[in-house]
Amino acid sequence: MQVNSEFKPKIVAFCCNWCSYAGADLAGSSRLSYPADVKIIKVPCSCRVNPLFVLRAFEKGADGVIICGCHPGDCHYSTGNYYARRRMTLLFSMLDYLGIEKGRTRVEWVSAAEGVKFSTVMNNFVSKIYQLGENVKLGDLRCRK
Amino acid sequence: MQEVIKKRVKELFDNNTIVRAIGWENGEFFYDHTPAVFDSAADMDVFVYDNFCASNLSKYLINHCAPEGKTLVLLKPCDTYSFNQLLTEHRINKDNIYIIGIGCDGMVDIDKIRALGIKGITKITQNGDELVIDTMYGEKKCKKADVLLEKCLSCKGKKHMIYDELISENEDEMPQDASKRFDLVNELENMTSEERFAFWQNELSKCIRCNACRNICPACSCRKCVFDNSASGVASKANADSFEEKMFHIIRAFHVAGRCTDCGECTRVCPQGIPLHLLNRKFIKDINTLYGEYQAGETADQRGPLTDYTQQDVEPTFISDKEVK
Amino acid sequence: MVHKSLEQACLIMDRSGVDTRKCMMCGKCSATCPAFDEMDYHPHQFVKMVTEGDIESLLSSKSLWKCLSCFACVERCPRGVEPANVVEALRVTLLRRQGENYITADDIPGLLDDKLPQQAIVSAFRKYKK
Amino acid sequence: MQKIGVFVCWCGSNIAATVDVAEVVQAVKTQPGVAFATDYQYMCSEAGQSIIKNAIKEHDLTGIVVCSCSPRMHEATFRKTAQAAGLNPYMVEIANIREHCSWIHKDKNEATQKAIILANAAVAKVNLNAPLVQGESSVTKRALVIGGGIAGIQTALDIAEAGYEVDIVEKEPTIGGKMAQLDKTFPTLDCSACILTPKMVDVAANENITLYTYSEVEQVKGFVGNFSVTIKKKARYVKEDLCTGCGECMSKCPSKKGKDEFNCGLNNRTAINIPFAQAIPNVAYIDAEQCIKFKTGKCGLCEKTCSANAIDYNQKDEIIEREYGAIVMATGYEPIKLDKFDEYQYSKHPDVITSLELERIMNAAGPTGGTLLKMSDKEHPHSVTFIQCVGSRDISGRGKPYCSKICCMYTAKHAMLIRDKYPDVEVNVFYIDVRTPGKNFDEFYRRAVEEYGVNYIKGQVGKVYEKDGHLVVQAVDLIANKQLVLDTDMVVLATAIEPSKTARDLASMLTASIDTNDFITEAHPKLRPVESPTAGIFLSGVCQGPKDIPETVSQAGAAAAKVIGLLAKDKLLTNPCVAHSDELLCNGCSQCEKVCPYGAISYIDKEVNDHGVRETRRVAQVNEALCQGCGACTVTCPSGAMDLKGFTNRQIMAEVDAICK
Amino acid sequence: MQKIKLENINELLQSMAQIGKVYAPIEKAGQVNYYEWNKDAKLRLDVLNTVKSAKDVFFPQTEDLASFKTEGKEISIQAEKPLDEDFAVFGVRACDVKSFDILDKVFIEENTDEFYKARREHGVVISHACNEPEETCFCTTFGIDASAPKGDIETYTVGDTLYWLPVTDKGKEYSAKLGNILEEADESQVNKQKETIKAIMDKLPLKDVTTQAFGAGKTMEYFDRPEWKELSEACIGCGTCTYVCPTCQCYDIRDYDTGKSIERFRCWDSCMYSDFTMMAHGNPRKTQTERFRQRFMHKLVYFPDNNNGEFSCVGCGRCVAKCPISMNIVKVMKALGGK
Repeated sequence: MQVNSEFKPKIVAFCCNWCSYAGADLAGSSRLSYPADVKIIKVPCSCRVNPLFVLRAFEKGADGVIICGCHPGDCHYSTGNYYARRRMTLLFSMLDYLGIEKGRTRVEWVSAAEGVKFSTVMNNFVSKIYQLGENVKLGDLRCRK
Repeated sequence: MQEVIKKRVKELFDNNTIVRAIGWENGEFFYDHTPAVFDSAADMDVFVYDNFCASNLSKYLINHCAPEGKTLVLLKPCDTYSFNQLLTEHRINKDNIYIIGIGCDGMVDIDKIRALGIKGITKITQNGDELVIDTMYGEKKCKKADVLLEKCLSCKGKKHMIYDELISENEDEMPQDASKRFDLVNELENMTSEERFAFWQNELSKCIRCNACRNICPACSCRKCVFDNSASGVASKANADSFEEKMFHIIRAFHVAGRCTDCGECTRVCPQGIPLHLLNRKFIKDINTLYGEYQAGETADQRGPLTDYTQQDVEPTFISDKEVK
Repeated sequence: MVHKSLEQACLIMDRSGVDTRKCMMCGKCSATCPAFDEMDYHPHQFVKMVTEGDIESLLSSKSLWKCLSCFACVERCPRGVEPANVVEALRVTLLRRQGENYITADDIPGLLDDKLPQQAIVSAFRKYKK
Repeated sequence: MQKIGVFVCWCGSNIAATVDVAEVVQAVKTQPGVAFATDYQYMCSEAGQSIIKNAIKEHDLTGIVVCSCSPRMHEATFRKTAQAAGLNPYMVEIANIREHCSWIHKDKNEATQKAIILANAAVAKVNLNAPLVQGESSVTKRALVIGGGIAGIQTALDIAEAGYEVDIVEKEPTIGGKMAQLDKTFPTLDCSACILTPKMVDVAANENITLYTYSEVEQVKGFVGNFSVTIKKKARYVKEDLCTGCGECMSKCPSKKGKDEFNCGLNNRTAINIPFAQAIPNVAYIDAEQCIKFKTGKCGLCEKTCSANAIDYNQKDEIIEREYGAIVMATGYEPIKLDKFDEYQYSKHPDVITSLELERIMNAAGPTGGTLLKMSDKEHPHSVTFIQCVGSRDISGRGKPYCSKICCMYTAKHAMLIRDKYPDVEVNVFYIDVRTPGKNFDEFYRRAVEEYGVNYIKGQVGKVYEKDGHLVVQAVDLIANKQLVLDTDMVVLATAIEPSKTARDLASMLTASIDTNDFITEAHPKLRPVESPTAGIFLSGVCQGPKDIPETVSQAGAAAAKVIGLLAKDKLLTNPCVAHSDELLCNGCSQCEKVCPYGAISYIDKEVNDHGVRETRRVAQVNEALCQGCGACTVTCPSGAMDLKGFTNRQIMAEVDAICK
Repeated sequence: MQKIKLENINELLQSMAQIGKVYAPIEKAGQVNYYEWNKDAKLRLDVLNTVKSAKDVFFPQTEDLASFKTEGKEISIQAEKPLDEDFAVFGVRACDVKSFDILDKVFIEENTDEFYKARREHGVVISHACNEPEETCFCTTFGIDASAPKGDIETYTVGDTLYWLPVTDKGKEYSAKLGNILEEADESQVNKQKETIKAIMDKLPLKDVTTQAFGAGKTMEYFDRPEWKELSEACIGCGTCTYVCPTCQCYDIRDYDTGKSIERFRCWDSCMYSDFTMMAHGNPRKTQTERFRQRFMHKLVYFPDNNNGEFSCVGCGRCVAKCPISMNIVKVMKALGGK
């Protein structure tokens, strides 16, 4: 895979308010760095993430989308991440089926105490996206003009 | 069969059990039957039931189950799944509906007969498992099994899931080999990611966004589709870029995931011959393997797999980290 | 506890369809076992030994052939461990190994006694020699 | 179009050292909708807040974005600031440029560019924000406790003590529950009745407490602060206000074949009955199935005997409807049925008993008057064998997968009591593990071994059988690696406990979630252990999970404290970031209802006017007092009818768009 | 008249492609539509009806109109320019050729649509006669002769040979640029073929469908007919008939936000859709019956009203073949026009 040194990926991270967003805060206060390509959007719960949002991000030019929520069993709303888990599993499987690179989407469970994990997860995800390069299969060409 | 049904429906009109009936009526040719609403026993004269009644009538009931008198509907076995799913979702009211479950031994695809090189067809009669085809150029024959509609190739069996009465001769016939149902999905899954992308790009780029797949689909019963709703922020009317048809078809498949009964109407009506059912069937296959066998519409009031969960469900990383082909 | 052979342990778990790690060492299998006193290793020990990968000791144990396969342990195990199935898997494992059989030709004279039908000896020899 | 103000905080050097705040200000100024932008050293300081307030007033801002630390730090602060300046607090968005930007990046240019994008995303979101108002709902100052065992009693007493009215619904004719059946309690060995009965009397005497015994909850409607509950008070055929509890009727009653439930069916009772001497209310009831008057129409002896004229054969079930602000589940437990454990002979041999039955046998008010006797021949036993974990920790399907938690301790208690009273009796306890976490618990167990000579044998019992007229126990001693075959006179089974059968139905009425074992799920396993995820529903005692008496009482108190906290409020402020259904788009398909963890969604048939088309439709309605704003429903809704205020589809997509620009 | 062996048709197309883009019936994933030809394309001159009609070439399903570039709060507008290069559309059947006349009335005659007009001016229409009309064909109803299509250049397939006849000046000019790839031929074969086709057309089942009952001035006669309800009862409100129709000309104008600019484009719309001509109070035609009536009244009455009696249908039969529920203009005409 050719790695374009000019390539600056756009990565959208949906983080649930109660665990993962706080995990990202902890990563920040612990000064655990991860690439600036990652931009976080706060949602109340991973179950708030509509597959439409994921596709929308790709449409508008994102190169990777990652969704972070509380660990299964620890959801602030008790069951939200269980639904998110099924939805995203099926969505990712469908994207794979359509021939979209699997590595562009990911779900990770990060608790409020896991600053280190948050940073590791983001570092790994970003390096994966660098490997995959620009998202050409799922974007709207008009946004790339 | 047609005459038995006609007689029975007329009886039900005559004894005031029903005030209207939904069935099929004769078209211009022998194969272009139109779904029709009959308002009286006399209307039923043009009723038809043969190898070309593929339309799934269950969705019409959304607009025809108002309380002023019962509506009769003729449902083939596969249509009853859609009916149950609509019941589950409170889109229809069984109290105002009278179902005659009618037998079916598969519906015929006129295009497949034409593809055999048979032209100028004027009439088709069935003789056992053989079709006798009268054409402008003499009589031709073919096996019915060779010219069935795509949706009939993975028949769920001849048993009706719900009915008030049955007019059927093959109710006990078992479904065909269910393992074949996912053959095409498997085939796609076994391709490389690039091949799959090329396949779908090629198919979906034909899409003209006529919305026939959506509007015929009994699961797509939204009063207003998000793609038609300018306030939703995702409305779109045409494929102005290769992305848009993907967005539309992925989201449509996702919205019906766990609700799609695999009735195959989407593929049947697509004017561009896009195998849309392969999207729905992929979700069905994944649901079956990941969350346990589930058939939408088998009974009413089932809890769909996407409104359910177990604590031990597989993680999405199961997909993301699967070996890349 | 040092695991002697995890690989072997997995093989037996696979073969028996039993996850021995579910065992909580309550001993109900041994308490139930009608052949307990005949055995050098007892049912609860089988299970523990499989978990630890100590398969070789089991394969050369007398107990392996003392189990009556009455399935009382299977019936009563609160953890669904099914010790009798473990025994069966161990037996099969042994049978599948050529040349490491329980009976060798040299053992036979010593085993002979007047009450034992010769036919049984011959057939046992055939069966366990392969 | 909004007029948005953007306020970029330096956070001293925390942000400003890595992010060029001036550049951020310049960049956001070019964004559509941004009417004002500035930076300041500490936005959260009073001076910083006045900059915001002044800008709001001066520039007529309709929304603000503060680029600063995490919203978890100061979102509340800035919302108050906005409110003080007359702006709706929900017109505030925070761009987290400290934790998510300056603190993790080193390259100033990179961090600045990211900060600009985060600010732009927040601007894009605020552009679509709408003012939100916290809803208010009233609170009915009365609580309902379902279940009158020690958990329910303690919760009710604590609530009543705080001055609130509380009702107890108990399905049995008396309160007291399981604790009333116990003889002694561990680890202090004090008499259970002696510590429980004063509490029961307190309940009866407390003016704030209303008791509905022999009653069941039929229906629950409403939501936190405003529950409406239908209670069925079953006919006792005895007027509660007249009966004095003298017991004359019981001595005359000729029907003596009913199993005495209070004594676990070990003896019989009369058809008209008071379960035990200290019952509250101390009022008789008639078991119509046993009563000769009901069966044949003849008899009527009790009516003739009753000097208080309390008997009323024509009494009917009574339906009571009451309003409550909070509901406490205290439905307790039952020992499991042992029909799947044939190997222990429980159903075949009268001398194989459960621990609860032993409690009754040891109790002075029990069937043997407190003397340890074999139930088969009423002879003194010389050897008693205890078997632990009968049905607990069992994943074979015959029992329960969990540890019942109380058995180790009560068995130690029983063993000790027997050895104390009857030193001639040999006591063997077969155990898998002895679990004694608790104050003075392990010491208690060791005393049983060391001072009272109880034999603890590690290993399970394989089977119990009868041979030559006595019981034989076949077991294993795992330490000695020996199989044991022991003669014994009595076998006592430490039977697993399970939630009361009523819990499941009640939970569905209350829309409280329940786990696979029928225990009611708590809102958070660590941080909210006495609340159900459904607001206004609280958990007390074993209905939430196995626990002993001290734990139950502390949880009961905790639940009471939560209830008092709720009832003390005059109004409940609801989270304004709740789901909302657009009735013109709603299909009424019920999918959202299925994923709502709070039961906040219901359906009504409503006449709508859809651009001139008038029709009655089934549409979803969100109860804003119940909705917690998770958003599960919004994704389930295919038509997009369901949206989440404060996190609408459009707002989130605007953020996505801004980030992907 | 000129000719070329069909086996050499790729050479012809190659030469044509050197003059300008060539659009032709090309098969992709099992379906034939008009796509730009290249040497790897699978030409299907034998297929009677493409799925989308040839109108897609002159009036494409989507077409960019303007771009609004945004730079902070600044907006600059860039209008798209009409097409400025010659192209040819090859293999157009008689019915589709006729449809261009109908579209011209809408897009050129009164208010001129510059985008459409530029395409018409730059496009050479190369028609192709129908050797095997199908049972769904009823072009004769509208006076169209499938055996002799109009166009700038007429072409005919007879046996293994394609005959080529430039008719208009534009056609002749275009042919001249092709050099000598085509050889001269006489018309006898073609004339014989025409007779054969006419004989087949006389046998077609829909040959008797007539427009006599319809036309200008009949709004009141048909508007309130009870048949509309029955006919439309099964209509699912999709846009298939509209999008495969060579004469439907309605479009919607939409904006797309790319983040850096707003792209304004138009795309086909369908009067069958519930969101067609949406206004603040909703769709002016609230029921599917009204929408259904609109489509057929437009083709059979309103359009003739405004265009000297010309119907807005060419009898290509695409809607007859493609309607998911097999309802179509033929059934409507028979039901309303008396049998």
